[in-house]
Amino acid sequence: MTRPTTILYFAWLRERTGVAQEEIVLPESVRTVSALVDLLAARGAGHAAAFSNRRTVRCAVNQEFADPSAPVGPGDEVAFFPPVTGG
Amino acid sequence: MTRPTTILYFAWLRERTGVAQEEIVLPESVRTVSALVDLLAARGAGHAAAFSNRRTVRCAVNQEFADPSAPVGPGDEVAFFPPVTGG
Amino acid sequence: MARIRVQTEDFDTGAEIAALTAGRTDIGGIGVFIGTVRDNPGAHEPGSPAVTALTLEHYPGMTERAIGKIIAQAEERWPLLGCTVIHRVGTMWAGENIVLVIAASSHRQAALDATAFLIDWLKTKAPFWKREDFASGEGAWVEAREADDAAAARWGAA
Amino acid sequence: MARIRVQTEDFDTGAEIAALTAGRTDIGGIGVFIGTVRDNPGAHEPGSPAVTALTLEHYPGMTERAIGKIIAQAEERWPLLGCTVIHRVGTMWAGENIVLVIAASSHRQAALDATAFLIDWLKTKAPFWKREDFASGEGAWVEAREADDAAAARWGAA
Repeated sequence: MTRPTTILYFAWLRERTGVAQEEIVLPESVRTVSALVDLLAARGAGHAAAFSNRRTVRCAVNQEFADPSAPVGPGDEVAFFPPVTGG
Repeated sequence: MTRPTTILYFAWLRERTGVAQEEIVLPESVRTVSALVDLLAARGAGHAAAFSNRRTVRCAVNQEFADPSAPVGPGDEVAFFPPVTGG
Repeated sequence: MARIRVQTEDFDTGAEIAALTAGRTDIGGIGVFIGTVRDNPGAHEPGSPAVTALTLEHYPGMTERAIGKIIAQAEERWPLLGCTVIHRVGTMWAGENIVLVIAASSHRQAALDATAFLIDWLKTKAPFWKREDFASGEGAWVEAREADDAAAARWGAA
Repeated sequence: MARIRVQTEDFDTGAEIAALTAGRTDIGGIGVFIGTVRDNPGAHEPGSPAVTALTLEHYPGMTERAIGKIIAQAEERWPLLGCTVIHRVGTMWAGENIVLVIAASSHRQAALDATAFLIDWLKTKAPFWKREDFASGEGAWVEAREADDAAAARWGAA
């Protein structure tokens, strides 16, 4: 059985999707951050709104910043969030 | 009667001259820091040692940093000290 | 050597400096930066609403890793003798502390440069997000500032 | 707004920061620098003797004026909301505090830059002189460092 991928949302991505965390079993066609965003954006209106302007979305795979071309797979923790504004 | 000029020495200039403060009535020929140093250097062996390398001596007239060409006169407070090393 | 904390409660700057320097005689300079919540109408643009509080969200786990990597970078660049980063999360009111950075070195320039580097990089490379809570009861996520990216970029590539 | 003190007793950094920021909600960043007595054999050159204490002499009257002018320069350059400079005089042992600089502003860059400027200029434009007291019982006046002049010079002319 294929392990799920954990998806986390922060700040306004969490507010727009309406979820902080979800577990998804990736189809074999989804093996990059970019393809994962395509998949997630199709999950509903909230998700579509969250990813409507991808230039304002940042990603981390297994707690390291990741580009759209970065690989993702079963068992990974993938987080989506706005550009950081701490400090 | 002519007012004296107050001379102050700090750090190793005080140690070499052996005095922290002295009052001197300037002759009329002494009206610059440079001429004052000539006068003071002639006051004894300690003073001569203090002013033996003038490039390492800094001056303030009335509590403002002053160049060798700066004017001095009766009633002024003139201080001699090494380059500063606080902080 | 480095102390990293992410916490809701306030910090005591004096106590943190004392903890970093206690019993040491090799430190010559200590740089400190404290970021605080500013209630400043018009700070961003004329007529913008007054900020009464900030809510800081973060990514537990990644936050500590990211701060650890930023400190490791600072330690590669400067001969640091100690380093503390404390970042608060949750809701903070105007005037309250948000973040504390301390960097100690034998020389002042290293301490000051490392302090500036740490806060510049924290602002662009650590997963925190600020929401401004307005007096009206509304709120808005703070947008990243290009000036922050530029400040971080002047230190060169990661 | 600016607090200037020249004193023999130690200072309490946390209390000084609190005094500067109490009740204020316009401050966004606070820069702090603390200079301490370093007991570091070989810091200047291999084989140099260990420093056990420093004795700081100053020029009463001129010192406060000079610090006031340095702070006035900083206030012209950056929009500061508060500033504290405390410099100790007399004899201090290894590990003890020598000098405290605090600069507060609405933005971090101004606070950090002003802090660096203040300590760089204090080191070259305020009439303090350091004598190192060695473990052997001997002492020597510290010579001014060209690096300090260079650090001050990067801020431009007075």
